[in-house]
Amino acid sequence: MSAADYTDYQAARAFASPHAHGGGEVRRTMFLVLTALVPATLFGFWLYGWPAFFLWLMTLISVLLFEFMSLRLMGQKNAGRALGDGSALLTGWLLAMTLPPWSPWWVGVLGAFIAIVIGKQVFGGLGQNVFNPAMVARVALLISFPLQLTAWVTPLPLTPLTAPGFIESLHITLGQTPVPDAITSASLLGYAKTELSRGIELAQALTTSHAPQLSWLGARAGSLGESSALLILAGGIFLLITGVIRGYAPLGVLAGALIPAFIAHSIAPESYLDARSHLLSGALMLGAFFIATDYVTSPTTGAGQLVFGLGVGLMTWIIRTLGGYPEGVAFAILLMNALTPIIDRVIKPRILGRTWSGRPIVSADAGKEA
Amino acid sequence: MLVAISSLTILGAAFGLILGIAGRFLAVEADANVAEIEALMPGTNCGQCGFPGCSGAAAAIAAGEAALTCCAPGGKAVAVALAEKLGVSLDLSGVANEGPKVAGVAEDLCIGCCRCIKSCPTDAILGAPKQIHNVLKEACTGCAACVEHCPTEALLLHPVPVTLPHWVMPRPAAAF
Amino acid sequence: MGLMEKFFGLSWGIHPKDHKRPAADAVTRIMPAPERLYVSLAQHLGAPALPSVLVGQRVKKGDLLANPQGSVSAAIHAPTSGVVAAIGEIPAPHPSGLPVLAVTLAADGLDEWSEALEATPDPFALAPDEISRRVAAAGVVGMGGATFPSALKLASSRKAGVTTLIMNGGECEPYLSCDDRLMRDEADAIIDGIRLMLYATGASAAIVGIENNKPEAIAAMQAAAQAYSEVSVRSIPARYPMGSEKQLVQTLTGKEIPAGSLPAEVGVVVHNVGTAKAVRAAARYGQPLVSRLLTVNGGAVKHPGNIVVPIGALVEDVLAFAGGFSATPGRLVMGGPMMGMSLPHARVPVVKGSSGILALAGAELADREEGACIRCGSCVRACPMGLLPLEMARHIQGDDLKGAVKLGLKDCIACGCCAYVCQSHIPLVQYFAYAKGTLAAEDRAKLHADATKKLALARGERLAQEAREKAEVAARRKAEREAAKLAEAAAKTATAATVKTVETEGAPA
Amino acid sequence: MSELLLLLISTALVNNVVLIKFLGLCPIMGVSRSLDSAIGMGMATTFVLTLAAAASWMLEHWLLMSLGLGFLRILTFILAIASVVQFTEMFIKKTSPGLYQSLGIYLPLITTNCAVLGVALLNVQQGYGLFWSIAYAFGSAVGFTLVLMIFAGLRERIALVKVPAAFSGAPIAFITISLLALAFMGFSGLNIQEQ
Repeated sequence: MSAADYTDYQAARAFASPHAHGGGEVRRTMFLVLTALVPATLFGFWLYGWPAFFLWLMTLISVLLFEFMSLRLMGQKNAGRALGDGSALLTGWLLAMTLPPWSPWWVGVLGAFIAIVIGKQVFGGLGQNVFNPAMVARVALLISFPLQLTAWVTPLPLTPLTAPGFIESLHITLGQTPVPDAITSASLLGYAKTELSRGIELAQALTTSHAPQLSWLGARAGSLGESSALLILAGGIFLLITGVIRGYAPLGVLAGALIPAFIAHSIAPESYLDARSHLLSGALMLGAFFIATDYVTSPTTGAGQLVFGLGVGLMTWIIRTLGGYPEGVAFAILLMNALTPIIDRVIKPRILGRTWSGRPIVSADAGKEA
Repeated sequence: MLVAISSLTILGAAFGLILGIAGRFLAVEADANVAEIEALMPGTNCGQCGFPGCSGAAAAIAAGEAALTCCAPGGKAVAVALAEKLGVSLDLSGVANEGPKVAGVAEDLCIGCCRCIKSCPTDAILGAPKQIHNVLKEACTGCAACVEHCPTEALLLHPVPVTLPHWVMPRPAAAF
Repeated sequence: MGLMEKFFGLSWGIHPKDHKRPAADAVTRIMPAPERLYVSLAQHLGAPALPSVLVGQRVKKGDLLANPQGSVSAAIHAPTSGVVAAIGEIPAPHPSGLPVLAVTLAADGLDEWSEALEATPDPFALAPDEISRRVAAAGVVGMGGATFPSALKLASSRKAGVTTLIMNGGECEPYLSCDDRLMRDEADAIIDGIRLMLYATGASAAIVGIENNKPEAIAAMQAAAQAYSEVSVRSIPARYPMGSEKQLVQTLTGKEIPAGSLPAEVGVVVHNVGTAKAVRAAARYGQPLVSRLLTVNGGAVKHPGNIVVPIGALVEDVLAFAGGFSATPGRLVMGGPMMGMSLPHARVPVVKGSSGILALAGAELADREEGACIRCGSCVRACPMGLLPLEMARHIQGDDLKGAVKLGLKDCIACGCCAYVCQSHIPLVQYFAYAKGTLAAEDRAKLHADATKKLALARGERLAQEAREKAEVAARRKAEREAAKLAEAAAKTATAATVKTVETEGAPA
Repeated sequence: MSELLLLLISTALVNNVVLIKFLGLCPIMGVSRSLDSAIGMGMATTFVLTLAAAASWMLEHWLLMSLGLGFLRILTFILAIASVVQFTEMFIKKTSPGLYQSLGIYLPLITTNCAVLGVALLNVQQGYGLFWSIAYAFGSAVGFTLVLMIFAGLRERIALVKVPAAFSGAPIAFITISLLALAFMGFSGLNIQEQ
């Protein structure tokens, strides 16, 4: 090109600064979160067999379908492209990870509908919802179908012969074969709650042979993504390192749940579970790193996120320990989601040159001139 | 029956008495916010709202007889200010917000009749009989009072031209 | 970045890819005056200058073209010798491309300096106010881009009793390297200028803050400043927007400038290093500001580098001198990529505040359609002012400008960090610029309404007065008429009486 | 003391008057546009609820029961509530004209806030003493205020969001509060007394 070609340049309109961009993309962020979920999910498939995979697939497909339909209904022309941002996929994935792995197919489909349509799209779609869609779906399902949503199975890895085969698994997912009683099992939290309500002390209840066991790796009854605390933690650390999430909310959740658990257990070990059981049970780890860090429904400032996390942790412990439900992460997240606008209103960064209350600061040198 | 009636009567009387006493102590004089409303109006008394001047319109608005959007020269800004003052929500869809305007004289049409000069509420038109008139842009409110009085349609409203220091970055066209 | 900082995101600002080299390392070139120069009359903060030449008049380089007008304004001088070809409107170097008044100069190619320059062998012998006067006469303005008349800043600093002079060598904008180049090439001249500014303001010490991505400039400046204990050169972390006044003062002195106040409030004043050089030229040699060093850079530029350009040269001439394009540019920008202005086309002139001309290739722009905010909070972390850009934008999108002001819109310095990090490509700065502009227009409309209200009131009074006078006149007339009538009647009776008398008198006669 | 605290928590959260008992939805929908007026409304309702509960307890025990006029209960309670509301309205008009203006019609409508009458009637049903009646009413009012504030915060955010036209306004508000009720169900069965 010659120097004279500058005349080709024609700006169509006034462009606002800045004329450079850092390169961050929503799509990339969502992709990183999905990547962080992969190890725990794969391990879950191995642990619970084909039915878990079918449920996961079912949920993801229906989530994409509902998202696409909603976008089209709202008149979005390139709904397909909007689908590509991966946010719906993430919602569906997170939902699938909190469902009992052998749930029938309609649990996944109904959950996807609640999450995408009621939890997200009626508010205007991506970024506009006030509650975490996956948790809305999870709670709505739990309240509507308590039986199906607490039917945990003991891990039956794909490899052993006792595990259901491909076809048999299809039957389970399609709801034609009920989950045999022999392989259902209570989660530790549910077990502890039941035993306590029967008047049996924890120390005694947990030492019996049929008490659920705990392990970092996650060979225990539970949902797809909740089982392996270690892999979830690894995913969380991956997100911290890639800068997708910050440490405030996870720190808050863990501290908010474990500190009261530790104190209560120290005072009355016969009626309160220890901190380790709380950490490795249920969705605490998943909630701390993947759900409490949801951008849309949590506060924007670091301090706000810490408060949010502490609230989630504390509520989780309260509901687990004192409430009617054995698991409280989903409820705790929704409750703190509801408080997020107020947290955001109260906790704001200090504006440079102003006091916390917004008045200009008084400089130390101001008196000197007078 | 009698007990019921009498006890209810006594009860009602007692509560009424308490409220009456409280009403005496907590009395509030009705605030005259007509003046406050008038302060928000353009104050040029152009009469386009159909009321006798801005004070008349303010009184009508305070009494709830006029729409908050009745002021043409004030446009959207005055309507919003009024809504804020009165604490009511406002439907702005009916207000045309074409931006500020000023009157201009088409010099080939002006016959120098001086009628517009008399109609201008802010003395923004200069001229003498049989001379072409001119509008002082700084003093013109764009109220259009002069337009009606011009026999030759020489007076027209034009949008205020955008100048470099007054240029405003356009609002981003939200794509989603 | 430490691990804690990464996990918890504790620092303000951003670390953009700086793109400063190889332009910063290229040898400075000097551009001769092109055939025609378009010297804008509004190239400083404040009122435009008033032309003092006539069309057809012959001027020499450095001759006065326009006088300052009003309290905040600056003089404008001829950038080369030649003839005034026109005084009229030309497209302004501004995103809108709206016209601005300018003096068009047809260069004669001789580039002769004016003989009327007042040189001084020892400016330190002059009174401090005399230095300010010479700086004002030379039309020096802030070279960092804000273009505030420097003489006013020198004089007001002296009045406010400023103790520390902060010299801004941060140049935190990516792509730009003109300050870097200037400090490497003319460190001694800059230090001399700084000492003159210290003298003019009465400040006791000067701190030159240079970002640590310019080691050559730091070394050159430190060597030049060695002999003067009152001037210290400090390396500061490279981080955008380190070159912003409030952030620079806080980094160098630890003092926080109160919102809505000048740095003088905390006893400092901030000048650009380029201004120091211009001050020196004005005070020592009486040379007015007629050319400046600027960076020509960007992915579409064939030979990026720094060029000394006469004020008023067209951007297209500068780009041609620099060697033209290697690709069709996606956008032309005057200034840096973070805060610079997009240009409508290349036929706009260089002004005193032009620190760079960027021809950015499409790939560098990363323009995307605006998406929905996902509240990721990146903008909150990046904002150097501690604002909540996402909330402000949400209010502006919902037409609640007052809500945005409550959140601190007026404190926004438009640095662009928020839009730079935004994953959803929301043009946050554009929202804020739109809101600020609209609010300013509303304020102007309010002033206008108040003024016209007074006029209407005066008219009402006048009409009342006229009516009163008319009534008085009418009353007086009536009274007069009645008096006349009475008098007439009286006269009639009198005459009648007289007649009678006469008659009676005459009767006997 | 701890019993009192438990009663307060249980009435405010576990048996929340709005989200679990579905009482007082009218002001929840009407005065939740801004957090500031929601706080004002919450305080006014707290005042009315507590005072009305005390007044209705006295009427119930000292008048209706002694005279055997149980069938007049609703009538007398409404009378007492209306009087308290009237008094509150005068008081707010005097002390805070801005709040008075922002609450608008919803202030006198506290009279018909079914939470107020509902709590007074529930007190009778549960046979609480005067002190516990007041505590129960206060706890309910705190729960009401809490939900009103949370909901106002959510609505302030939703107001700035591009909700599809079919759902904007009341529909999205109802969806939001239903999801809030869903979240509050987590407190159900919160078994504080036993532990």
